[in-house]
Amino acid sequence: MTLAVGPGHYLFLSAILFTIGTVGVLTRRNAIIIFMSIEIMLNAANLAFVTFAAAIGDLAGFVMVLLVIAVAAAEAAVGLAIIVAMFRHRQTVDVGAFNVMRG
Amino acid sequence: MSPIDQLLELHAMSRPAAFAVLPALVLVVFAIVTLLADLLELGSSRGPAEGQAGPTIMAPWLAMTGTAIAFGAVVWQWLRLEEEAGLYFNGMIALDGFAVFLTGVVVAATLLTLLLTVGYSRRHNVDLAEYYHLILMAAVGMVLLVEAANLVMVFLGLEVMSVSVYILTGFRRTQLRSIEGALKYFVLGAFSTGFFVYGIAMVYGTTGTMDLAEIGTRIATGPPAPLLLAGVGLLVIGFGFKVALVPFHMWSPDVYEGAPTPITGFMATGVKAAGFAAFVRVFLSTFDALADQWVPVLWVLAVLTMLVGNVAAIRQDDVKRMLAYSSIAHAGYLVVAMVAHNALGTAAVLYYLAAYTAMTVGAFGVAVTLSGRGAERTSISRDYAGLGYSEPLLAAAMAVFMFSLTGVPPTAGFVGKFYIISAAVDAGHVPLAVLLVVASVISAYYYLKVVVAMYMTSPSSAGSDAGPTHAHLGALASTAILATVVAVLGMGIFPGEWIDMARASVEGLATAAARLP
Amino acid sequence: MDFPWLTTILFFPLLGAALIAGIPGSRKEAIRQSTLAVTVLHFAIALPLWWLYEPGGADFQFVERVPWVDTFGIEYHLGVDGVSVLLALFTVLLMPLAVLGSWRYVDRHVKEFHILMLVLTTGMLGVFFALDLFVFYVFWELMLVPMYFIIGIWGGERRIHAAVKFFLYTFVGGLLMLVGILALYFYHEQVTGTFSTALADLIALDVPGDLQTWLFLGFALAFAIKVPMFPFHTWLPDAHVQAPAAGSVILAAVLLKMGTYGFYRLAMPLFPEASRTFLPVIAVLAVIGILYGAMVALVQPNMKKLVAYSSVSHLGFVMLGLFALTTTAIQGSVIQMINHGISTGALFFICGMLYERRHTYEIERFGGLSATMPAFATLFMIVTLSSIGLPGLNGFIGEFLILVGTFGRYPWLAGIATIGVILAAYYMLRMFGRVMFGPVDREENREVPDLSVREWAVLLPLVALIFWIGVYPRPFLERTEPSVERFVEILEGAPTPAVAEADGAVIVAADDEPVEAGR
Amino acid sequence: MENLLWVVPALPLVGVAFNGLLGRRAGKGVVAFVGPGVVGAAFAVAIALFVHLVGLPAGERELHQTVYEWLVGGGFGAPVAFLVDPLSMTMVLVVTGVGFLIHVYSVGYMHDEDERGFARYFTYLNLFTFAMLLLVMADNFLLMFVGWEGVGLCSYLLIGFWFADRDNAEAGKKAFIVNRIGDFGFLIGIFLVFSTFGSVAFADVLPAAGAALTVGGTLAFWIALFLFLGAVGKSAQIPLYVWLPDAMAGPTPVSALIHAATMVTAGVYMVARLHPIYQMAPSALAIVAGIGAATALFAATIGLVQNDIKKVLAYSTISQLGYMFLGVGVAAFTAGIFHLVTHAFFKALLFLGAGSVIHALHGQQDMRYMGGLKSGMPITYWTMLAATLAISGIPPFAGFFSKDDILWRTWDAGHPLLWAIGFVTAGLTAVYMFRLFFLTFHGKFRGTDEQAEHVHESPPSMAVPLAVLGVLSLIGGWIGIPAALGDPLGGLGNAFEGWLAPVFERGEVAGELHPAVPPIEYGLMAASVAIATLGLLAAWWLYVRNQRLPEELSLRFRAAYTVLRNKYWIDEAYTLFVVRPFNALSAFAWRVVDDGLIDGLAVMGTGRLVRFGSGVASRWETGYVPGYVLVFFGGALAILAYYLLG
Repeated sequence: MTLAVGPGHYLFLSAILFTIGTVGVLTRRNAIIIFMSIEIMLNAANLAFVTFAAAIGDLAGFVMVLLVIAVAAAEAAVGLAIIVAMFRHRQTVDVGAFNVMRG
Repeated sequence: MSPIDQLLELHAMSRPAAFAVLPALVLVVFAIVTLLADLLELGSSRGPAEGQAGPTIMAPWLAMTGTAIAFGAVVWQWLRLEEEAGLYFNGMIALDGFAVFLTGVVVAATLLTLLLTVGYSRRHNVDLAEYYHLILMAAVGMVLLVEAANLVMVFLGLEVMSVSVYILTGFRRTQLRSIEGALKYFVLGAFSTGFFVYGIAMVYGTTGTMDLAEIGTRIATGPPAPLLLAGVGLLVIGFGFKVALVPFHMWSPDVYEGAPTPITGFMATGVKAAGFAAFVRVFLSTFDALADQWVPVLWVLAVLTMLVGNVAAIRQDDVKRMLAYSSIAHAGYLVVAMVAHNALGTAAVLYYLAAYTAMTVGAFGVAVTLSGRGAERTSISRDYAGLGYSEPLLAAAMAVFMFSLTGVPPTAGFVGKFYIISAAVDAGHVPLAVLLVVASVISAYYYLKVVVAMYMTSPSSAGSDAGPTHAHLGALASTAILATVVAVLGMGIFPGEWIDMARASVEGLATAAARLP
Repeated sequence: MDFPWLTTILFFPLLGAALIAGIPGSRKEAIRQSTLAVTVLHFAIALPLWWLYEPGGADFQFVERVPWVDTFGIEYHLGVDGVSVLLALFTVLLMPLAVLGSWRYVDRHVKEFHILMLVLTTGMLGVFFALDLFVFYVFWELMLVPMYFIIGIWGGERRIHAAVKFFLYTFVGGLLMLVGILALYFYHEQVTGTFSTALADLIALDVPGDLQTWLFLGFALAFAIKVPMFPFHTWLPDAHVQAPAAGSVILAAVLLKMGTYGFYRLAMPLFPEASRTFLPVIAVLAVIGILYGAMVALVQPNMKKLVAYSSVSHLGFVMLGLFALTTTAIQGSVIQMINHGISTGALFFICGMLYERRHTYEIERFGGLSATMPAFATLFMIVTLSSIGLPGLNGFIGEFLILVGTFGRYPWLAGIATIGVILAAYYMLRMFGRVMFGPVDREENREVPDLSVREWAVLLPLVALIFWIGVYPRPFLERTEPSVERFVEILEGAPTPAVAEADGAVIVAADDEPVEAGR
Repeated sequence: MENLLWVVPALPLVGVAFNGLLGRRAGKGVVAFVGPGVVGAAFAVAIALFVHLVGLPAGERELHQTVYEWLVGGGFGAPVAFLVDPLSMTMVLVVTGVGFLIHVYSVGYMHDEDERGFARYFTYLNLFTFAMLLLVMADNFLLMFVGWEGVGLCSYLLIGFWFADRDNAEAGKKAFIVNRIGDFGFLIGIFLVFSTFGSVAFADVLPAAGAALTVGGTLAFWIALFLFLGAVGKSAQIPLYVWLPDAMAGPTPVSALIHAATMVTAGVYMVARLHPIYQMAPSALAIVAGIGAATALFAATIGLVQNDIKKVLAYSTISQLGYMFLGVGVAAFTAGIFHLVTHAFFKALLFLGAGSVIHALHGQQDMRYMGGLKSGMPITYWTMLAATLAISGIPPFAGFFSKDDILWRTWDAGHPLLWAIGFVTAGLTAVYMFRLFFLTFHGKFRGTDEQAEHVHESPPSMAVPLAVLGVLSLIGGWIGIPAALGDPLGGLGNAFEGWLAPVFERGEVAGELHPAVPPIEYGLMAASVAIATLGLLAAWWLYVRNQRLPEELSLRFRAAYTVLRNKYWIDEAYTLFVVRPFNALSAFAWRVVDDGLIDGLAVMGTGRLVRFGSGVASRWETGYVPGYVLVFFGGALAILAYYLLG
């Protein structure tokens, strides 16, 4: 029995990745790990794009992946800067420690 | 035509193509120039020691000039719209009334923000060239978002805008609140981006294209696939985050409070307007055929947003936080206009965004001028007490904004609400209209609180030992506030022209019930 | 086009306000004098309407019609009928008195106060002049704002509470009306294919029953709050007690009339069928209001609150008359709107005068003032008697026409409402007696000065009107009669001969068309 | 002549304007001239009208004048228009004539007032005359109602004339409010009349009453009854009489004019004026008669034990008004009006005499501190005697003829029980009136020595009116000598009956004008003279002869005495069962319904609810990022679930 790997599998994997990322964001309090989880979510989307683009035979999906990667890099730069600034204030990267503003 | 040829043609950038993105182009150029000019400044006389970034002199002026030119470009686009309307850059950019109108709104919001921020930046030590650069870049993102005719462009515009605003939020990096705001905005923003991108993927997967018009034609045939619906849902979530719909609004009070006040105003108006532009274009035009699917969801979101936003706002004492909740509520009103799902509602969105921008920028402008050196005086009960007598003109302007936000004639806010309610009633959503009314009445309570503080209390009775608040009203900020007052009253007393413009702007957009009065 | 009387009258106060804005705030006396001059001049400009208005016709007069918001079919559309011309003239007359009445009362932020008064004038007149629903709504809300400030800035201790309550309560009704206006507007478009907010166009519509009911309820709620009808009245005592004298005067004399006027001008003619359906409900509420207002007034320790509740009672009469749907009763209601303005306005002036002297509204803090202030006592007595509807004074004219007109349709309700006449005497005379009669048992009441010239000038015109309307009401009644008849026609679908169902001689003026019985 | 009707009420109105606006500055001398002068002039005009009227044929004695259209709205219309026929002429003469005398008397009585008070007094008194003239001259219900309420107003103002005393002001207020209760009935009556007849003009309504109403019909009954409620209030009958005793707080001439001679008789006039309606409602008439009789007896019993001289007179007035209603109630309208006229003479005189006494004693009103005043004030004494004899029904004084007429008619109409009540009351009247008379003028003076020294006869301005009224109390009744007694004055006959006949001709069956005199009439007449004499003697026995006896009696019949002393506790009962519960209900409406339910629960409760919601909403806004993410995710999940599962 051969394992035929089709678009469905990739999409399934993508969904699993997305879920993993989401759960990561939901459950972790370390800013860096949260950030990494978000990267997983974006990559899940990328996987979906690639899968669809290949299935349809359309270039736009691949282009989109490139753009998402670029944007993710930009976000990473900004995100890490913010995390550094956070750490300077509180000496922690626990996002739960930052709740001066509420109500 | 091969991809290579296409690419070449793109580089050639025929005049019409450049014309289509002219405002964005101008903004980009000036954003870069702003940074470069700073290098010159650093190298010359006033550069402080240790290579620290120092206060800038030229950047605000460059930025303002650029934005003013960009606004001129928008006007030019508007005047030549009939000849030049169409799709550009391989269908990436749409030049239509809708885009030009909202480009005008976001560029105007940017210009007003710049006018307001100059004095503020000096007082709060954020007058760095990067600050102005980022404002311009955010504006570029907004313009692209407004003009986007392809989901790729939507994503790109959204991210250019968002990333710039993340940084702007945290720009007062020595302030914990500023950083905390940036953190919250960033974490939730990035999270929502994940949903948004995944949504685009789903739509792309089921329709095979990311071109908005093409998607529209493809989904018009046959029942929607589950994956497409999931995509629609994910996009609702993504946009819902950007325009702060309940329950995706949690970030906004904290972020608005933490951000530098002019930036808060910018977020509340420019970011929101651009977000709505894409939201409306995608849902009312592209997903028009799926209206039966998304209208109920947006109905619920609208009600939740209006009620939660307004109800939560009534116990706020921080004017920025109050305006944050207020801006959530106004997003709810705008969604009501979308739910109406007719041309009237779409036009109402445009008119309302213009009106809302004027009054909200104005209100934040007043808050900006009140913030002293280092201290943001934003407590309604303390800092606004007796303002009507210590700063009569400024308070009068604030009162106009508050009444306009409440929706009292003869202000722009009233006409806007009138417009939205009429769209809802016309579409048969009378219960929704009634809920909007109820929400408005609740909102009156907290807007009036500001008026009460300004006119009906005194600093001493409010228990403030700081004495009456005085404004830092430079010529620029005064101009901005005056302009918004004139706009709010002008659009309220003579709404005809504006309504006609909004109406003309939505003609290009395909909507189901294109029946306009 | 003829001279734009209404526009001139409507916006003249704003011009005045601009003028006042130019005077430095420290020159209080100059501001007061200028405002007085502006309001007197305004009255002089408006007064010709009294003669220019043709009493014979039922059509709107001095009509002005200019497109405003073209796309929506909204027009700047003004005009008056016999009812609105009287209410507007009365409003304009009241303003100089209000300025005089707050000459000493208002000493903080004098400039702002007078500017707001002038803006308020424009707002009120706009409501009376509007013949377009959008215009009506704009002015309806517009007048809220200055009044809100007047209560909130120059009011008493709990002024903020009162001002906010006033604003919110009225605002909620107004917005629901707006929804109603829009629904009607789109229905009109559905039927005729054109967009219009003109009153006449919308009245001409034949709105189906269900829709009528809902829309009527929307409008009725807005107006019922403003009237205020039981049980939507609780903002009124707060607003009245807290408002400064002039604020209370205008609130009572004009703003409350907006509610009844709204019923007369919009709610009832637009939805005649629904009006008829709800006739008994509103009539019963009106009667409850009459008795309830009177009873609650009876036990008030605070003069202004007492007068406020008396307004609830008096306006119950007006509502009862309107919903009796007979020419006689509605004529009574219309004249009673003015009468209530005069007598309650004067009562609030009087409260203000006492407050200026003694800084309290508590009835118990007075006593025996007749001895120290005889002239004041006389005028106060006349006003009190006007308020309790003594024949020969104005109050009786309205109340009697209302009751006799209602009796033909609802004998029981009219009969019960008549009890209100007894109660009015009870609570008003109780207050008058406690304030003015008895021994002067408090030192501080011994030295209060009698009326000043300024105060005479405030009260005399009102007292003159009290006698005029009481003794010779015809000039008023004949101006409103054709309009009222048209109103009844719209509501009944056919002219109704008042209450004179039975055969018998009907006394009417010699030069009037005799009303034929039993048509 | 017809066009001059307006002059009669206008003259007092001129007085009102003058005294009210200029009186204080003009000074007391001028006011003392103008105040009575205008009423005197009105009386003169009234005489002229009377002469004119007499000169007309009996059937045409009816003058109308419409001054202007007053209240016109829809189908309703009422002009200011006057009607003078024998009935209203009679009233006009009484009002202006007796009124004039009392005005003159007041000049003396009120001379201690300062300019302001003096002018105010005459302003009110002139205003009263004006209103009263409107009431009696009105030719429609509405104008009559104007006068009706107008006199009530003046009553209020004059009772509380000395307002510095809170009791006076309260008494005035009570009078007004109780009157308003009656006026409520009057108004409903007018509404019923208008809805039945489509008009409120007497000329339209009264002739049509026979056609529009059915005898004994419900409508007729209710119209009559509601109108009668007005009369009950104004004329102080059971159950609304309570204001009149308190009204004695006003200056005594006011009591004489308003609360004895004129205003309180307005109810009687009204029933007489509207007799065509009442005749369609026999059961209503029976109620009128019943209430009249009951009031007569009831008030007389209270009058027996009062010590305040004016209170005695007040209850006596209530009692006499009861007689009048008894008269009109048995459809003896002429008799009722006749008694009204004679009563105006002698009761005004009694009050003025009492005023004279009070004046002499510097405000003392308690008869226990009077006595023996006969010598000091002879004019007062003799005129009072005449009035007392008149009210007691001793021939040939005025009261005898009118009272006897009523009693006879009652009997004749077949109401022996009512007659009996009237008969007993006649006896009681003699007792309490002579009690008053003896206690005041006979025996020893029981006041302070200082008072005794100052006892003096009143000045001429007071004495002359007393004298005139004294004469009238004697001869006033001679205009209505019953046929039974023949025609002693030669040619006059029962002139009064003949005079009013055109008005009541449809009321009293034709031919009854000169009926054959049944023997029993003489018997009844004798009986009533006897019982009056008996009463006189009893009073003499008790209060002159055995002065300690009354006290012993009061001890022996302690229960009865206590009940009477406390006036059957009616005032207290009203307070307990009407006023207090109503006030409590009002307080409940305010505190519980208004403040608690409507405002507290519904209005402010909504506010509190929103505020509570605000608390909830902002508690969700924890500031805690994981929490935000969770909410976000929850929303996202809901939307996705909606799309994927729903």
